[in-house]
Amino acid sequence: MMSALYALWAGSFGSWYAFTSGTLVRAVPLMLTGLGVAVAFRAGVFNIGAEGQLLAGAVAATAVGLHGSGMLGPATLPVALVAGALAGAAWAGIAAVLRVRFGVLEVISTLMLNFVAADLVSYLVRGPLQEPLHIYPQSSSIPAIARLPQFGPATRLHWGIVIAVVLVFVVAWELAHTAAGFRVRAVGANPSAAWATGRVPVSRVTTRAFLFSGLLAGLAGAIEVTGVTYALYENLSPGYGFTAIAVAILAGLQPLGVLPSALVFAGLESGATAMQRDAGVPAAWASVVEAGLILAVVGVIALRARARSAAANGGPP
Amino acid sequence: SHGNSDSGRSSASDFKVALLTPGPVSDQSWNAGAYQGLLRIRDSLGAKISNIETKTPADFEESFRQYGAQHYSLVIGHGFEFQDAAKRVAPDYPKTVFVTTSGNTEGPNLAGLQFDFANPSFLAGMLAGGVTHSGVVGVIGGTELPPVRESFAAFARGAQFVNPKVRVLSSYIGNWDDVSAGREQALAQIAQNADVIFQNADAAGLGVIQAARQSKNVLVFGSNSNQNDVAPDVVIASVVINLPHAFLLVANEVKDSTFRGRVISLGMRDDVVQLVLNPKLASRIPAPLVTRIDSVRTAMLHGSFPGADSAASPAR
Amino acid sequence: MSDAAAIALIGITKRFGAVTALDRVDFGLRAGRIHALLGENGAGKSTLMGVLFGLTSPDAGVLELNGEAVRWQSPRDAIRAGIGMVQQHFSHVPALTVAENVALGGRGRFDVAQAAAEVTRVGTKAGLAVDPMARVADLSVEAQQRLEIVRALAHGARMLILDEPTAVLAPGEATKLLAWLRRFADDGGAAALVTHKVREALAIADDVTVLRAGRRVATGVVNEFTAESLARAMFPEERETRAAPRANPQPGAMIVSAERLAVRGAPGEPGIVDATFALHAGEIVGVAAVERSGHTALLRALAGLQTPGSGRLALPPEVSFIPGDRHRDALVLDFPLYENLALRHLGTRHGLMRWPAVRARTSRILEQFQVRAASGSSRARSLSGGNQQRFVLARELDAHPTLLVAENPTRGLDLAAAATIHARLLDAAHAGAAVVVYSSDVDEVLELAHRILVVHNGVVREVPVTRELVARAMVGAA
Amino acid sequence: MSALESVLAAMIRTATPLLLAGLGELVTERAGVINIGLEGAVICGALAATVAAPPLGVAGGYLSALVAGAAVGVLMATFVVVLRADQIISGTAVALLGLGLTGALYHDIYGAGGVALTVPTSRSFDIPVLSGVPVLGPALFQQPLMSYMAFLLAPALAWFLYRTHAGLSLRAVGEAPHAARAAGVAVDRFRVGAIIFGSALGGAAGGVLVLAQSGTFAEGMSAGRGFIAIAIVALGRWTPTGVLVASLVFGFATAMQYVVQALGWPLRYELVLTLPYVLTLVALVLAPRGAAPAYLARTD
Ligand SMILES: Nc1ncnc2c1ncn2[C@@H]1O[C@H](COP(=O)(O)OP(=O)(O)OP(=O)(O)O)[C@@H](O)[C@H]1O
Ligand SMILES: Nc1ncnc2c1ncn2[C@@H]1O[C@H](COP(=O)(O)OP(=O)(O)OP(=O)(O)O)[C@@H](O)[C@H]1O
Ligand SMILES: [Mg+2]
Ligand SMILES: [Mg+2]
Repeated sequence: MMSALYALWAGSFGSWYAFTSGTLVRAVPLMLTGLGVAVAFRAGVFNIGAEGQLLAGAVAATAVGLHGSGMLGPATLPVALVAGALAGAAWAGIAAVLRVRFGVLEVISTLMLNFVAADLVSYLVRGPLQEPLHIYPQSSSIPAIARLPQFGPATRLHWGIVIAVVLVFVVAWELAHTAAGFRVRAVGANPSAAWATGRVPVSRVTTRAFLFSGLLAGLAGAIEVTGVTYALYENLSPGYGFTAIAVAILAGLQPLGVLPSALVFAGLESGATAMQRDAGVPAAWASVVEAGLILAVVGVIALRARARSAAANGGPP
Repeated sequence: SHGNSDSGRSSASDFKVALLTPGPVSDQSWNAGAYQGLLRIRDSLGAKISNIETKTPADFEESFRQYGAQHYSLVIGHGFEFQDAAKRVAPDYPKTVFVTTSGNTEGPNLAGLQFDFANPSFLAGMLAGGVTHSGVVGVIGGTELPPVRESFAAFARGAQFVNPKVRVLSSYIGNWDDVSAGREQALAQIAQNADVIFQNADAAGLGVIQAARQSKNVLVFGSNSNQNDVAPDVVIASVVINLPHAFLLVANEVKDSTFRGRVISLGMRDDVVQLVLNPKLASRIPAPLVTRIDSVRTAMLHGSFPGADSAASPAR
Repeated sequence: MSDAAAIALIGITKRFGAVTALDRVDFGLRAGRIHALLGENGAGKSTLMGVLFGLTSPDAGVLELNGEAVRWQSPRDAIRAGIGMVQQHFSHVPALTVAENVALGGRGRFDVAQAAAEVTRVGTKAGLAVDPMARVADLSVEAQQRLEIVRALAHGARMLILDEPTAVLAPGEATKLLAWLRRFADDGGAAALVTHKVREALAIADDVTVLRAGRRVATGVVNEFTAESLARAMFPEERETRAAPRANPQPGAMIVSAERLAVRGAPGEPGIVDATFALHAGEIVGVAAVERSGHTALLRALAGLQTPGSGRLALPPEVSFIPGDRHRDALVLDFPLYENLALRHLGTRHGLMRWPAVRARTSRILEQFQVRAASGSSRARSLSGGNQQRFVLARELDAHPTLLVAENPTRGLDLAAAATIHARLLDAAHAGAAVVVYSSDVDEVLELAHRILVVHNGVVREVPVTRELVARAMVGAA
Repeated sequence: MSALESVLAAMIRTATPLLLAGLGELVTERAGVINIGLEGAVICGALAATVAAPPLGVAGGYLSALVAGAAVGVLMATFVVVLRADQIISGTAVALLGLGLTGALYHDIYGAGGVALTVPTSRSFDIPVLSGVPVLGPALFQQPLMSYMAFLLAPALAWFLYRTHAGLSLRAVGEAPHAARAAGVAVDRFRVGAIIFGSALGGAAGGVLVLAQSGTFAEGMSAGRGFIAIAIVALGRWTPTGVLVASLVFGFATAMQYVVQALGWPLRYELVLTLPYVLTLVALVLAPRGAAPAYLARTD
């Protein structure tokens, strides 16, 4: 047990290499998707489709990377990232339209769209985007010009981390200091008061927040392709879009909270791999430890919140 | 104690071998066979072993690097999907040998282990074409991967070689662990009159076998591991890869420092991939069919049978 | 009638963080008697009643039921002991029907027909009609109030706590309710009546207790008090308790004009048809209507929240609206007050929020309008009901609107606060705004308005300012 | 069997575990709790059935599946009700825990060899007369006992929700817990009960996967059914009848997917696999509106 926990630590935060190449590399998609989920939830949109939106972004970035580099040259990378972001927004847009036009709950539509996106990726890597030999279910690798640079030969960490962290700060600032951000918070907290007191276009605000969260998830997918995998694969994401929900909630839906929260989950994932590798812990037990740690963290946070509210109310709730 | 900066000593005495699988090693099929192979290396060569169940392409490269940095002697990525990562990592860790199964990439310290699924699958197809009463046989896969597709194509050709009128149904489950869905895919094929089904779906394939058990007069083929004993009443034969044998072969070379990077092709002649009949159902197979299969097998072993892998050219 | 208290609260203390809501308060109910509880906004009345009903656990003090110490783990215990409560902020399940709300908390099989019959029976007996099969979310505020009373009665409460029950009832109904309460007490029931209306307390109560800032400052039988002595007990220093006298309107410029205006009602609500009227600067126009007449649609159209279906409606650029349901439509309860202020000015504005300026403005209006709150950063949720309302008013008046539309603006306010609000509305009118006030209390409308529009069955017409004519127009008698 | 018969039969088989888990989740959500941990309950039920059925028989297997599911529910309730931890994050962790723990225990109990197909499975129970009806008979009335029970559970739950005081209280707890408390309802007790009940049914769904379908266990064999069940509750608009119809819709779409592949239509299988999800989205567009419990997933 001790050796397993040591491996967990060593494989996540215990060395510079593990921290940058294991934890931070995983933290990038978690920050972006987690940030997207946080924004959506703050606006009262229960977008649990970050996974599908991430895949949509990965597809678009791959397509641009493979087919656009001849024409775009050095602009390939930025165009691929933008295309990924827009594709994520478009995939979220399906659910947004279903919500606004037909009153379909986004909780189910986004969940269904996750499954559809995964199957579509499976199709694309055996169809239109398959490598030229048509043998393997994957795309070719995108050319070097379309790749995000890494920080050096000794690490797999790429510039996506900078994009992610900057966006976290930008969104945090937007929510706190701009009218648009305040509108999102107000609409999420009490749509009818926002409407009655401010003439706020409620459904336009929620739709925009929805699309924006898809945009961030799509960007995460694009960064994963241009920074890590360099090609489109079937199992591109280990469920970043689902973990994103936990990341956002552990962050208290605060954009800045997403930074440490994403690090925690990325560290757990990275450390769990190390547990298998270095402590001989079977994969299944590694996820047991991971789940146990999440529950411990959640339990401690809940207990402290209870203690605080009990103190404030001078009695049990 | 990890990372590139680590400069631990590696000597022949700490012979370390790692295995990366794309799914759980309890699937009684593709991944289970590889795990048996890893255990065989441990038991026969006294190796220190480690294995990881990887989830994503991003994991592949990271894990390869970590093992390289820890001076593992041999790292096996079990599946074609590992080869891109292996190709990228191998040059950085010249003292570690990287092997990917179903791969065709090579380098000084990089080898692909190719298994000849076509010939034994062709034989399985012959058997299926000979025993079907309805003239309809099925293939059911987890997802469409190159070795699976190749093996299914050979199976279909084998069936049509024996019985040109045979119809082949093909379904994919979409994953490798949904046993119930595997069973349903099989039942849907059985409803279309399929009475012999070749499955290659790891754990989900057990559902196919279960469907056969619960239907009348349906036979199935096992794959990857010898699954004849999983349901002796309906599994007529298995297309078996003897992964322990194959892994040990490579591991021995690595341990003896006789390894050369190349694509290693293993098949029936090496006793690595075989069609293993279920003796308990031998009575169901007409004697002339057995004779015919045996003669084709002999021709294959002598390299004088061209038909089986005419699908080596890319499909579609 | 026995002299023993049916239930007594002794030495109750309750703190919320730094706020001491109750400080060693005694209070008791006796069979056959109505005990009025008075106090200004935030005095601790609701908190004390919460303790009595098991909603709030006191930090110190005891409850005695017929002389024996008891403890409520939850309202369930209080209900079992025969206590019923109608809370200031209603406590029912909006998604359920009236009958289901009444039946809630029972055991065994649930028979809808039987529950509905029971509601009808109790409602009829009490003179409080509610449709048992209506979804509560679709009911007007007034009808929700009646449901709450009917429910407590249906549970066989022998001790009833009513927290400002008459604040939302039309005058006729308030009178009927109080008459009923008298009979309830005469039949051996005990009642606590929280109210701001001194005259109401004097007219109906047997005993009176006054709270100020969490302390009991006066208690005794009703004939020991006069209106003046009660007011003095409630308000520490002299404050104006009457609105400034109504000045004759200076007919100003036309601010709103409606021609053949038709507005659709919210789902399940009537709208208005073919309304033609004008509003001018400097006047207060009262709106009188019984529930479900269409006045809600009229007010929302004037507030600019609902686009007319047909006809013409010209509105000024700066409109303030004080909605009837402050929790739903006016406040984000989990936001601090300064963010609730900024909400008012949000609209489709772009650019940055100037938070320091917003905070400063918040502090200023809290002071100016005497809103009791720890600071501008307090969550709206932490304010007492009356102070929430004062804040909403402060926010809307501070925007200096050309048109001010108010729906039950003094609901839940104490006498002094209500008077202040009235004065402010008059000030706004003096300053040149057109003011539209709807109140379910017709007397309030009569007291304030220069002109009165009565809405009945979707028809809007002007009626002379006399109680007789307005009352008749409200029910459709010409 | 005709093609139609086989589609209908596959629809019922596919719908059964989803219906069980969905009805369980319906009760949980009506109490205001969204149980993402349901997936963990399903897989734990499956393993428990696998372990218990060989010595105890099919009935013993189902009982163990229920108990295992309930145990997962106890864990979920501890976090959500007792500690008042966030529902979604606790549920995510509980699901992960269930998936991991079953994989690990399976490995530890049976070794790498696994159990293959050694678990006894329930025989189908033909309802006299009805099972003889053409087309519908074989599909609907030749099912394992558990399927009938699942389908009868829907009206039973409808009766409970709308015709008993406990059901009324449960609905109130999910809509307005503070009001329910003021009306004397023991809110937390209902929440705990609803979570445990829902998880137990999730466990039963796992039992069906093993005992009525696969006759074996495999890591991850729940394959997302716990999550689909949550979607089915929403598709079914939070009513028992709705959940029944929704699981049939999803079951039908899935059955079509099997048939379309087996018929050899010239479609890429990956696209065919999307059929259940796309059809569910279409059903959502066409379905009547209805609202989620107002307090769903809230913690305060
Ligand atoms: N849950 C709470 N948290 C913090 N403070 C509270 C809470 N409930 C009440 N208070 C504070 O306790 C004091 C008494 O509030 P209470 O609601 O009892 O007043 P009240 O006499 O009913 O006033 P009103 O006439 O405005 O309804 C107020 O200062 C209020 O802000
Ligand atoms: N971008 C903004 N969004 C929201 N509120 C703002 C913004 N800028 C300023 N405020 C605050 O909102 C209030 C109204 O600002 P403004 O300068 O428009 O005054 P005003 O003309 O009295 O209000 P309004 O015309 O919006 O009713 C001020 O207290 C100000 O601090
Ligand atoms: Mg009060
Ligand atoms: Mg202005």
